[in-house]
Amino acid sequence: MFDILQSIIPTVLFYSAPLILTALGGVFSERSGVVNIGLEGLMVMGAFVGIVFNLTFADVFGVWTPWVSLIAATVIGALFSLIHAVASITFYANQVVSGVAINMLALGIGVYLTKVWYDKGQTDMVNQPFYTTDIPVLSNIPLIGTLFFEGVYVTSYLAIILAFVAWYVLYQTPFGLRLRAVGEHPMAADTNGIKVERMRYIAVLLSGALGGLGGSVFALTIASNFSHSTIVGQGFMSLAAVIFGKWHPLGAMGAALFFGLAQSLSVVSAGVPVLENIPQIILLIAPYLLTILALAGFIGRADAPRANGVPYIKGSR
Amino acid sequence: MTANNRLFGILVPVISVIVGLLAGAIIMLASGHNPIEGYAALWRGAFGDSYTLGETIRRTTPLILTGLAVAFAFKTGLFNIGAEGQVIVGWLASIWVGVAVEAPMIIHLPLAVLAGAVAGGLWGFIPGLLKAKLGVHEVIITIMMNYIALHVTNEIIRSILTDQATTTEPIAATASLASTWLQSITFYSRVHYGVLIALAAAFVMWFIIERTTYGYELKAVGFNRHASNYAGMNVSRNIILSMVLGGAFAGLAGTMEGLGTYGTISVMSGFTNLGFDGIAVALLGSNNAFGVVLAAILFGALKEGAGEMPTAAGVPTELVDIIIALIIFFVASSYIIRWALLRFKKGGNIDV
Amino acid sequence: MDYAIEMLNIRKEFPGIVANDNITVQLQKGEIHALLGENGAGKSTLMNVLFGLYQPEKGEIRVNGKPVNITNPNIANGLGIGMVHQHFMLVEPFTVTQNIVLGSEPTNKFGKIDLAKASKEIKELSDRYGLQVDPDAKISDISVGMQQRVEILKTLYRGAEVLIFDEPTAVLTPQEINELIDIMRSLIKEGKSIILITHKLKEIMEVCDRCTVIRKGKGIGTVNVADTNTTELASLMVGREVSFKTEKKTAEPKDIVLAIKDLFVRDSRKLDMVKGLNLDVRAGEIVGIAGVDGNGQSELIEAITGLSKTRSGSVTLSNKEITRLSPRKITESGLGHIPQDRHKYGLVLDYSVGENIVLQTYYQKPYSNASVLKYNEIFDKAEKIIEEYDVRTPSVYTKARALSGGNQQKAIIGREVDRSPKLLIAAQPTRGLDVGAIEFIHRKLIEERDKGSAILLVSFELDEIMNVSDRIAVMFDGKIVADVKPEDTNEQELGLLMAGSQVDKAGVISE
Amino acid sequence: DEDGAEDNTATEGNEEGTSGEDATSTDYSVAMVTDVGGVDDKSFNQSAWEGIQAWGEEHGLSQGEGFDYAQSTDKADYMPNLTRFVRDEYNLVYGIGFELKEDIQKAAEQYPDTNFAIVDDTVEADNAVSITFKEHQGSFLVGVAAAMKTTTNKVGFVGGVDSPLIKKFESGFIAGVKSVNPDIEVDVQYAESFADAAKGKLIATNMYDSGVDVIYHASGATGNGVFNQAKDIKQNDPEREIWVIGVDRDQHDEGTIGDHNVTLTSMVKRVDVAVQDVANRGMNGEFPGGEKLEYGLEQDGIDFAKTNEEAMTGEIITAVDEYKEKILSGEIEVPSTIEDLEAFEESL
Ligand SMILES: Nc1ncnc2c1ncn2[C@@H]1O[C@H](COP(=O)(O)OP(=O)(O)OP(=O)(O)O)[C@@H](O)[C@H]1O
Ligand SMILES: Nc1ncnc2c1ncn2[C@@H]1O[C@H](COP(=O)(O)OP(=O)(O)OP(=O)(O)O)[C@@H](O)[C@H]1O
Ligand SMILES: [Mg+2]
Ligand SMILES: [Mg+2]
Repeated sequence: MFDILQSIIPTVLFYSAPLILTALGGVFSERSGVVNIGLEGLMVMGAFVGIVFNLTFADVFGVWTPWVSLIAATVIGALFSLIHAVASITFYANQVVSGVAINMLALGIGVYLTKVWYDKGQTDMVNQPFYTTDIPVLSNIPLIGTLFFEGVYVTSYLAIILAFVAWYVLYQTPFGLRLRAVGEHPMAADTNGIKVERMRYIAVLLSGALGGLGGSVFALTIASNFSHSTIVGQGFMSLAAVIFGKWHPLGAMGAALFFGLAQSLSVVSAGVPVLENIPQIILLIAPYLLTILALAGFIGRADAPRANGVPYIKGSR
Repeated sequence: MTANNRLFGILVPVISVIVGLLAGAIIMLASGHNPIEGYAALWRGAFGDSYTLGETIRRTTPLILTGLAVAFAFKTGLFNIGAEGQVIVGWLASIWVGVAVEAPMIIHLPLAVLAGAVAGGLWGFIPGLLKAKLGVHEVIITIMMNYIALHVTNEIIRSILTDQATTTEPIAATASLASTWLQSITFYSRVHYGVLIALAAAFVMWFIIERTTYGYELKAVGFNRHASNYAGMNVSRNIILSMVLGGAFAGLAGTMEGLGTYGTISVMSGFTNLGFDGIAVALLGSNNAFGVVLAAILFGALKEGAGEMPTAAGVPTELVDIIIALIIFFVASSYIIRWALLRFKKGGNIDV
Repeated sequence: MDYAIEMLNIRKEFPGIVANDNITVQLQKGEIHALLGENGAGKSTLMNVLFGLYQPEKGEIRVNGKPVNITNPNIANGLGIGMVHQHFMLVEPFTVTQNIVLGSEPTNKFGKIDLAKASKEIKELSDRYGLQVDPDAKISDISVGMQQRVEILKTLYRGAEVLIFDEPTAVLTPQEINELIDIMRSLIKEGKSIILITHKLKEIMEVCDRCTVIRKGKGIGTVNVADTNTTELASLMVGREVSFKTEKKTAEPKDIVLAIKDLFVRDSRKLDMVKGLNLDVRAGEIVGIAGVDGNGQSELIEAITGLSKTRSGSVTLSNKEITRLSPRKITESGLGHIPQDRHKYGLVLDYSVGENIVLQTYYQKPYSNASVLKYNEIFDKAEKIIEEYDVRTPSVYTKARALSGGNQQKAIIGREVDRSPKLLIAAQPTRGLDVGAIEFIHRKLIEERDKGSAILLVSFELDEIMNVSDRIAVMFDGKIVADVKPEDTNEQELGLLMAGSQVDKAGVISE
Repeated sequence: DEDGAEDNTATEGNEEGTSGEDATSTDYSVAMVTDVGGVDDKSFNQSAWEGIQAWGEEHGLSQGEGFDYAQSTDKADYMPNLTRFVRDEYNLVYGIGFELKEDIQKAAEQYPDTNFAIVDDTVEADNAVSITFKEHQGSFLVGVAAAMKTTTNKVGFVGGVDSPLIKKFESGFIAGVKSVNPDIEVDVQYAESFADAAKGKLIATNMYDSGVDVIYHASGATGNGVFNQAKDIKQNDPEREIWVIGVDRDQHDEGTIGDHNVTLTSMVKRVDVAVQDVANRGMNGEFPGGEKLEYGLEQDGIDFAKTNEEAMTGEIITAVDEYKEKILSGEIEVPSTIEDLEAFEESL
């Protein structure tokens, strides 16, 4: 049992980290009332920037390259999400549609520029990706240390810590209260003197930053290069995590970890007696099936922020 | 007000397309390509001769259907992001019937087409049911259903339709939509009779939505669930119906690929993207049947023409994806276009 | 004269409409000043201008004599102006405290909201004005009256000196209205000034010092309430004579149309809200259900109309059991229903007026044939109804959303009455409407009665109940606790009955 | 009209191409259509294009005049791309990858005057040649290398999508491993995708954790995850002996990690060799229409990489070469399906 856990937990952690980060972005955006189906595109942008930056500046930044790449991807991700913000907040665009366009645009730009810059459809592998490490001090704790803090990516814990930070910001600070108010009843927020549009811009930019971060973490811990097939569905899984987690940062984190667990089980199953005889196809679709069952059965109706997806037009009712 | 709205309804997409193409030209310039060459290649690739024209029609055909699939659900206030999965199962089912059944064409072909529609409908039924009965968010369920469709279809191709092969046998000629006549007049393009099915489907959608009591109910439920219930409509049934019919349209799109274009189905390592493109088509077409047809033609032509761009002008095909995305942004942000138009004709009083 | 607020020659335009045309309102310190006008006259718009939600095209605003430029609600708050909106501005999943501090939250040194501190302050404030608000309750769990008091607290918390109330009583029960009036008086005592928008002339006479009348966007003038009466106010507002007492012949009740026996109904929280209710309504009579909101009226209506399931008991319509039928079957059995919430239930706002007219009948002949809609028939019908019921709309093709509240209501009534239902349920049919519209609707209900319909009127307005009903059933705690004739009772007695007091055979009320 | 004119010339051109016995080297033109991997996939598309470029340069041609390629971004692009070359009067058109099988088949039937070739699958037409490779042979050889290298007696195989083609790799690999030492365990897992690096990494993590020290991947971009994991382990513990075996071409570059390289060797498929060979035969009027050419060790169509000199010790290379001789001499018949593999294992 311990062995199984020991092989599952690190994989869950690295698999889930990009999903957690991106889902947190989704939580911010949707809590403020802006539907963000463009998480996939934000991840694509993040992966693209993370890889290109890493390839270009590896000589300059040395071992710090992956970290600097993450920052670059975070910033560019935020800037890129500005398009979604302008369309859906200032121009009252249908937010779902704008999100779909974000997805197409990110992939288009990423691959287009890859071809223009590198003259081929995919980049080389980076020389400065993230590597796993043992977390100092914590990895010395008996049992738990071995299970959770040995041979893990720091970025996984960055994701988990950010989930708690996001929870604190959303549920304990004035900023969070205002952000949620804007997503529930923008007009009420407005009459209380809160700048609805500004809050929403900030939230969408945060989702861009976190989506970019998630995409670059994926690229620099898992994929190692960028091509049209680097990000294929992780953004949608993150969106699922947002909803599955009931628009709550810790819920979203839990959902993302759950997806990681389901994926990991489908691989590890070969060595686990109970799982061994289950047909491969069942294990393959398990993450998706379980999500559906969970939504239909255990957690039932998830209440979205009430003003989610509704542009706020001053003076209309 | 109505006249003004109608004018906007036409102007907004047209302006969006123009601005999108302009943006594409700027991108080409910025990345060191000649936009005139690029667009000339695009045009040739889409409408250059009878062959490309045939291929453009072929490519447009499933886009019409996935566009309808998304638009139909939109009308009932539902977002069918699952057209992708419905396409896949529709494709699979039509091929299955095409391969496994032996019958004269008059039975076989309709049966195979129907199988595709039914499979897609079934794939829409599940999220519809969950939405109607348990209030589960259809977006997330349809996303999950897409993946399930992909994996299950691959498994069926490998283990049931073939003996661990990656592609099925071609369907019997009696189930094929291919047309030697259409091919012969288009220099062997793959245009097939499916385009007639797609156009008929557009007409059916228009008729259901605009002219029948079913459409009246579907739209009412989309606009206001409570009032529909108050008025005695069965809200659950309408939600399910909408997803099922939307799914059936998407299933037909898969059928077009199966019975029309390829005649087989292969193990897929990723999505067809027909379903996702359908979202764009539905939007540009303002969710109405006629608009969807026009939008599908535009996107079909852009995507078909893109193939000519790398060889003829050195422009990566992804430029077209960027252009399409930008067009969608502009349409979605039509407020800015309306605002600009109103500014433009300022002075004239604005009647609301 | 010392004015707290002066709004001078205000003009506010919306595309195609001048909502406020050169209106002047001057609020004296320490007064309650009424704003009176028909639906759509421009009252809310004017107040939204004062509160900084809209910018006026012309005119000047002075606070304590100083000209100011109020470009957003923050500035209004800073100037000591608070507004209690017609549609509450509360975030439902939040607590009372969270709603009140929203936008001006006290924090501790970690940037965390200091809810404990805020909660204490709010409690104190609430006690001082006798508002009785629980700071830790969730908005979604408290009554409408309580929500309104939260709105008041919100303004007080921000140090408002001038409070604007936009139709505060439209959503309140008689008891709550009395409480609100007390609250307003205590606010005045504390030195605040109040602008009150209301359609209820009686309230103006009761609490207001002066009244400014607006008609079709134009200021008609300001009168001292002491020097006027309701009739004069009404004619100032509408521009013609209005009668308050609805003329009607005595009822001639015939067969029983609606019979309810031992009805039990649960609400969404699975609590019994209707508890063994019995009621008969006969053809040709109007039975008014009086009661404080939350005593099971909504559940009763939902059960009769089939919108929610009954737990036990039976409902028959013209001797036909309809207890477990679908809403459609019940409608087909001869029920008409003017719903309480016209936006949620009564209309599909994005459908045209014409399409809304056939909301329950679209599938029947002549509006459709073999499932194919016949739009000519539909719009012909709609033309007739908007004509007959005086629905003011540019055309039958206009979206219902674009109509004012009163006209939306008239369209619904036209639709329901036109089907000549055996039973017509009218729930709060005049809520939020001006006197002209109310008069019209009452006349229509009586006309229907005279044609032989059974009418069940549910209203929180005792005036309306007293005026229109032939028989009054008082509902308390899920049961009918009294059945009286309007001429045998008075508002005071009804009020007590509604509060749960018993009436013995001799008509003496005991606690 | 214009279309008609173009059609006519196209037909004429083709007639010239096929019937022209006096065709000089400059007359003959060759083009290829990639699968969705693209021309720079660092795999068979790239290799094929390199072959065509080499062939073109050899005969004094330049891209666009004598040889060219067309990129496919979508399955739906194959047919238009093929047709474009037919109408541009190319004499020989390659379809690269088994995904183009149906389209090449159809094109060959529709345009009998053009020659076609499919790489990695077979078609049935007199004007089309099928080019396949004996990947099982190469897989066998890298299996030998893996068996020689493993110290834990556990090796792994990561497949992309479960299909007969990838089964060929698997069978050959296992046969090679077992030939050296039947006691070595082979852990086999399929990612069900050629593009899921995360899945590849999950599988690799799991395998390396369970004691596997050499993984052979035949899984396209999914393999990125395998390399990624191996390099991560190496980074943390440079002493640990952990290896990946690449596929299709020499994946040495993917294995670089600091001063180390985790790529033991690669199973190299010389698509370039095959493509040049067929082009030359076509140019000389000896187009092997209708034939099914299978390139193996005999034709230099299959090879293994020796780039990692440190890891591929002389001992290993000698052993691999010995087995190569045995295969060439027919002494060993490498199994290409799971059934054959079972028989093979029994005979050991
Ligand atoms: N946001 C808006 N956009 C356009 N027109 C508006 C808007 N708000 C109000 N109007 C117009 O201004 C006029 C005045 O509306 P307002 O809401 O101020 O009326 P009111 O006096 O408050 O009515 P009621 O008594 O029904 O509340 C209306 O006739 C309406 O047509
Ligand atoms: N965004 C808008 N555009 C145009 N007209 C508007 C808008 N918002 C409100 N209105 C108009 O404002 C007017 C005021 O409506 P009114 O105040 O009568 O409704 P109401 O009585 O407040 O509604 P309720 O029944 O909720 O009390 C209506 O004519 C409505 O059409
Ligand atoms: Mg108002
Ligand atoms: Mg009103």
